[in-house]
Amino acid sequence: MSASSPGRASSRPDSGLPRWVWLPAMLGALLLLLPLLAMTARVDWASFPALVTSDSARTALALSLRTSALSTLACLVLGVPLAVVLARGQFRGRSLLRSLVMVPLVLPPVVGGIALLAAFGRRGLLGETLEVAGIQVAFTTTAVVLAQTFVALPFLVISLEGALVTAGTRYEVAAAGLGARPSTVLRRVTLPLTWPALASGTLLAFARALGEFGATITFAGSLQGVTRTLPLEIYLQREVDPDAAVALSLVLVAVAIAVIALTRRTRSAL
Amino acid sequence: MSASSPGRASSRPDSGLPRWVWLPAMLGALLLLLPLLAMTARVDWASFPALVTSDSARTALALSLRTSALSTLACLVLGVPLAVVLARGQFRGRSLLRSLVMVPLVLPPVVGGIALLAAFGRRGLLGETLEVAGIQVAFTTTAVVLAQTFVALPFLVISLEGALVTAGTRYEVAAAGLGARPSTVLRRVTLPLTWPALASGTLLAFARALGEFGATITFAGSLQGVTRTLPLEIYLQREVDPDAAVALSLVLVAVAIAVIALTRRTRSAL
Amino acid sequence: AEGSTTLTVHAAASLRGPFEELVELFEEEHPDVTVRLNVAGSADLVAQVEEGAPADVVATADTATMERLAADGLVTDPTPFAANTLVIVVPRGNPADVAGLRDLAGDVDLVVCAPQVPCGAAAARVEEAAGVAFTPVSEEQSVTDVLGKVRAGEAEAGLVYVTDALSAGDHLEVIEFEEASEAVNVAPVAVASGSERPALARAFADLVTSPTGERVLTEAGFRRP
Amino acid sequence: MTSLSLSARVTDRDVVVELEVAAGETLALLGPNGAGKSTVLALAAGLLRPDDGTVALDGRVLTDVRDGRTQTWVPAYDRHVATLSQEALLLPHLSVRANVEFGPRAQGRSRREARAVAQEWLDRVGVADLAERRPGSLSGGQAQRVAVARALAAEPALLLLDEPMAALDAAATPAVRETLRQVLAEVTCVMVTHDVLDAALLADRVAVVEGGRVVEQGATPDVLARPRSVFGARIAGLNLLRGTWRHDGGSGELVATTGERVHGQAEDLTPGTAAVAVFRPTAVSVYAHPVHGSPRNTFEVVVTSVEPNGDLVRIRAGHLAADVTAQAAAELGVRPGARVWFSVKATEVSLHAS
Amino acid sequence: MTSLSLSARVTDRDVVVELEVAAGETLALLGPNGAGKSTVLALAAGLLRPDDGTVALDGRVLTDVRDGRTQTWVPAYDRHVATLSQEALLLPHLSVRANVEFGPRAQGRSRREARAVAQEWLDRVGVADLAERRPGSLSGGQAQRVAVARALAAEPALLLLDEPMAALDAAATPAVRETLRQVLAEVTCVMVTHDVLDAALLADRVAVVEGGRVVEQGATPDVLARPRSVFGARIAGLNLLRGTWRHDGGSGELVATTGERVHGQAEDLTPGTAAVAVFRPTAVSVYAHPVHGSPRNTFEVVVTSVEPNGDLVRIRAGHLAADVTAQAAAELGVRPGARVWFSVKATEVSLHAS
Ligand SMILES: Nc1ncnc2c1ncn2[C@@H]1O[C@H](COP(=O)(O)OP(=O)(O)OP(=O)(O)O)[C@@H](O)[C@H]1O
Ligand SMILES: Nc1ncnc2c1ncn2[C@@H]1O[C@H](COP(=O)(O)OP(=O)(O)OP(=O)(O)O)[C@@H](O)[C@H]1O
Ligand code: MOO
Ligand SMILES: [Mg+2]
Ligand SMILES: [Mg+2]
Repeated sequence: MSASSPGRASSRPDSGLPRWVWLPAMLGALLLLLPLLAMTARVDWASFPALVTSDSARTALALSLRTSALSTLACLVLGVPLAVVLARGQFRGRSLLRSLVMVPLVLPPVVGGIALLAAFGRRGLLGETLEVAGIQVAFTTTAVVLAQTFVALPFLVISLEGALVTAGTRYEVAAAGLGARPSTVLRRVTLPLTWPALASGTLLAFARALGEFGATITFAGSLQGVTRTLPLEIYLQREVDPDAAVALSLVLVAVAIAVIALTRRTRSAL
Repeated sequence: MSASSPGRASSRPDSGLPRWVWLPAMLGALLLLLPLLAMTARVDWASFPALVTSDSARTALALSLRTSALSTLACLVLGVPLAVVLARGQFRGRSLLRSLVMVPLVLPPVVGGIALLAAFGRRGLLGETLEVAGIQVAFTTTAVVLAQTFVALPFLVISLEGALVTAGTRYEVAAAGLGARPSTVLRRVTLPLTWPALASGTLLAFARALGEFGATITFAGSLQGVTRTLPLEIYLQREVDPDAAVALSLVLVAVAIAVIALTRRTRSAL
Repeated sequence: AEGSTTLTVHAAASLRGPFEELVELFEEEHPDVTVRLNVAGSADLVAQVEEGAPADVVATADTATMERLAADGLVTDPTPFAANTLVIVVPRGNPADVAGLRDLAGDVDLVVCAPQVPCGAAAARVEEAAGVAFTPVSEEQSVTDVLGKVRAGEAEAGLVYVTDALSAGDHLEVIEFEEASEAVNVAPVAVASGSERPALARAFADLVTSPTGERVLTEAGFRRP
Repeated sequence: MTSLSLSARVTDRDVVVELEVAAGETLALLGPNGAGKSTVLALAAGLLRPDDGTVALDGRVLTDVRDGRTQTWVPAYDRHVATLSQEALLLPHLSVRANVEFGPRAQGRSRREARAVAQEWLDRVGVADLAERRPGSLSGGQAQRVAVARALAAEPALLLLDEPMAALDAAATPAVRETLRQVLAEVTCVMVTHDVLDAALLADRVAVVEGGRVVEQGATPDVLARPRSVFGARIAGLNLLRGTWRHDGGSGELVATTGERVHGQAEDLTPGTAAVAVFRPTAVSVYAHPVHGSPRNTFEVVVTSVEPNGDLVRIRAGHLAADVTAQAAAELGVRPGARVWFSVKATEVSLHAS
Repeated sequence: MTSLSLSARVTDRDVVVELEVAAGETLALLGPNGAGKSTVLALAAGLLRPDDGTVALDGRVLTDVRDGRTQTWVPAYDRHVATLSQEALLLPHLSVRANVEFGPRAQGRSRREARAVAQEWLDRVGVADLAERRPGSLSGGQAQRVAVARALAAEPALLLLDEPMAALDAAATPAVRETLRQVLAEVTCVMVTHDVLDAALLADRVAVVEGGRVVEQGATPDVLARPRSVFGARIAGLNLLRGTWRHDGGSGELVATTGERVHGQAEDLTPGTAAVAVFRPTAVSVYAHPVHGSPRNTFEVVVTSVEPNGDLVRIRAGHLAADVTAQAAAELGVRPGARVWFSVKATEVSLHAS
């Protein structure tokens, strides 16, 4: 650890890159960037400010930010323990659980919405129980948060769990040998050591929640101010005013880039 | 490395888990699993075989598997170099590029589709160039592969790049000191060392391609046998036969789980 | 202003424009009422109401979808209030020189809705009435997707509702055709059975079917049912 | 009064060991590379599950595996066993001081107490000036010294040392060794070392491990002076004399229980206390007649045996041994029963309390 | 014929060094923990960019930074510089054999050739029986030996060794040291070591680094015999005698250029070749009269100086030195000009080719 890593970024030891990798790498980057660029080129900049500050757009953005913040919090509260248990716990069925937990990551979000309805809808598995308890989930802001948490949680779990496995248990074992109880180890060793992954996982989860569309429209509906988040607003605007849709998409891209850049900043600060 | 890691899984050194983490962890797992379970419970098992073996379903599944395989290949060819360049290259704007490359990950897929249209559509940025070259992208299976590659590529890049950064350059530098040229280092050191992440990144990309819906429908359209993949078929079925939609969703979930389980197997084999 | 009573109205996505206007009018008439408008594809709407979404008024884009709700007893008295017909849309400049329905059967990149969704069902009826056979390059999920492809110039022609064509403004050229009358889609409105404010819900439904409603809808391109 | 008792088999490393360490005792493990020394430490620390065997510390069973089935397994965090290996493993996100404070803090001591304990150890190990640095900016040897301070500040019930001094500079080694010596007097410890001097100075008992088996063990003087194992013989064969430290006038001397008076390089010894003198047989000169010169220590002895030892000849005289070249042995004409004088310079003799 | 020339400043580590190593020469870096030894190696290997300075190997500029601006920077892979550090860094996915074959293979040699070279080094380092194992299943010392074999099999233009023998067991050290010695005769090498004996046996020249500065450097015998730096004095002060190896009859001897005849522990030396004898001043006994006994080496000398050295007294006689206790010095009454006999046992003298 210590003496082998030179202090300054400019002097990061490296073994060089083969020249040829640049070609496919730049092709790959182009494939990802060109569409964003082309979309930007399409924006009618004259009407842009008006489009993105319309009442419905502002309401949608505010709702999106609020719900994304809440679901990110939920992801942290549930996801950190889940990642820790998956990476460190020793129990039967751990690798099955690990696979299952990743499913929402690869599920088309609309299918996720169907599944959420099946679980939490009025006619769903827990529907009656919830109804008796006087809790209505579907088609409320709660449903938006639930849908976002459902799709975003695996992002946090996969980031953190991967980092936990890679980091290994050497430092934790050393701390345990010094008499640290498991909670102390978690708080003072595990989480600080995986802080970069935790930060980037959290912000990926936030960004994913911000962009969530399919599960939300299926499970939460599209009520202005209640469940109509920015991606839903974009989808609806597409019908009447595609220019507005593009403009709003750009706002979403900007927020996403800001969030990811922030992640990188945080990660490299450590 | 050597003496510190005991050989058998059962003897993995560990520092123990605090008891309380199990509660939120299980809540998190429940949140992710309950919807899948509830959806399964809704399936009408009597008609299930008929539903999932209908002509349109079989065609859609075949198309999905074929296109996902192709786009996974594209992800490998473009994504491995891109991840290597992002993790090891030293150039101005690297961290900006890294942020931009992650954008499709958090973009609502429909917006991704809009962006793809702006770039590769007939009237898009490259449209005329492609048309002159006699390449027709729109409404072809190529468009499906392009859309899937666009959304899946960041999954591979993020997995591999993270592992490359975590793995560090110590072994590569050691190899370079032994006289290995950069290509040799990449082939004989870098990729073998990050093999688990490469495998899981590849299979995540495959799964993401398999589940892709929004960008495909926006960019590639929906024609049976040509562009209507399984997720599109599911969405369409929902209009007329929600039961069929649920049944098909379950097929998709099953394939996703199989793929992820395979990932885990491969990863732990190393 | 946030009223003390909330009314939830579900409307098909294609009805969003006029319904937003109607909601405003309704709230002016009933200052203590706030109307929440839920807009989604008709199939989504039906699924949501079936799943217990709070609902007072439901308006779908075609009768078939509304019938699914009526059959389950979730709505009462669906009343038709507007009709929508298909038109041909082509990108600006009409690159394939489409003049009428017959041209769509030729070597034209045509997109239509899939037969499973209302506008696709209508397209199929037109096809039959005109005795032509379309060879679409894509059967889209919704009108929006058809419009998107044509607007982007990706497709050379599409079949959409006249109302959608109007809202797309001058990004498209619209071509009307005779056989459209063979496939009129009628949009019904109904009060939800589960409504806790049936009178108020009725009042909203009445506004939709009233002359005021008709004026607003006509401005958006709808016709009388 | 056994503190650590360990008996285990690890099939795939071909290790089968049985060891006991009394409370407060220090056991040194010697042996060639790959002998199984680190494996023994891993077994005690709870980092490795044997295929068969038990580990008990202060009467508490920590590991109990019978025929592959685990009966008892106390996780590492609950063993109160601190390991100090060749890797320093300092927590990279904490300062040097916070690293040393970690143990006391984790064990519930107050911030103030922890700080005091940490400061004491930082001073004793000679890294107090690095206290505010991050581990990432330390040199290899600096990091290792901090790791020593951190392990000792945690006051473990059992301390495991895996070549703790390999990374220390030659000038620092004596100081750190002396620090360890003071500490090890109180704590139960198993120490892997490649330096026979460390074993001689720090350990009460020595076990020689070869090919996964304990081939020899016993009190340090016995094993080092008369190794019976191949490896032991190659590296050890030290002269050790136990006795009492006396200080009359100038420089003090050890009066051995066997009668010899030994001068040497003494650490802070208190007159009247028990002490041990250590010197290598190769440092012993042999004379046929008494001589007077700089060597402080001359012992008149009767040769008990003359045997080859590598390419040298080992001359034994009771509990003392001298290694000389074959040529010298021939010239001197030593044979069992001969009266000779063993002479060793005070500079070649290490003295320490026992 | 300079091979490596290095001159660099690293501000945040407070290191300012200037070093030259001739082709084929071995330079040993000695110094306390944190002195900057590893930093020098990192600068040469291209793992650290100085704030100012140049590194050139065989006339080729590898690093050139002026006032923080990089003029030339040859990446590590293009330097032909192999580093062997305390961490073995064996490629975990390759077998031991494939690890050793890696260098030759990467340099384009055929599979057959690579295998032969690897086998040779595996044998020489004594790990041939581990050839098919994975690095993860090696002990610390086994891994380090394989790393030695791997580095040497790659035949680098410059070899950097950072305490390569710290993890080796005491019995294996002489063999590995001897292997290194043979190899280092041909290759340009900078070696960090904490063991002054390694420096004496392996290095042509020694540089003492303290506080980020080279405080002393020169030919090994000069620096080790008469260290002028504080650190050098604490660890060195060896007696070194250069001469020619003769072998007449029994056991051979070194005939020093200064006239002495020295017997000692000889490695395979060829009669007639140049050799060096090394022994510590503490091993030298001083007599006022000639004596006869086991010590093979007795030199009649005239005392040139008597000076305190720690708590000992160093008696110098020309190029030889003896450390004795103050008491012994007093009893002998040595003072400059006195005629005395220095005596040192052959078992205390290391002999090696030079
Ligand atoms: N993780 C492992 N898996 C399998 N075998 C191992 C592992 N680690 C070590 N071994 C083997 O077990 C035996 C004992 O190794 P151990 O690490 O205990 O040796 P050691 O005595 O500590 O050696 P050293 O002095 O080189 O550190 C050796 O043969 C070694 O190759
Ligand atoms: N990565 C780093 N960043 C900043 N300072 C460092 C770094 N590594 C070492 N240092 C500091 O630079 C100085 C020289 O360290 P270096 O590692 O060169 O010492 P060394 O002579 O190799 O010591 P040792 O014998 O302990 O290995 C020390 O003061 C050390 O604390
Ligand atoms: O939005 Mo609709 O109900 O598919 O035309
Ligand atoms: Mg070991
Ligand atoms: Mg160092």
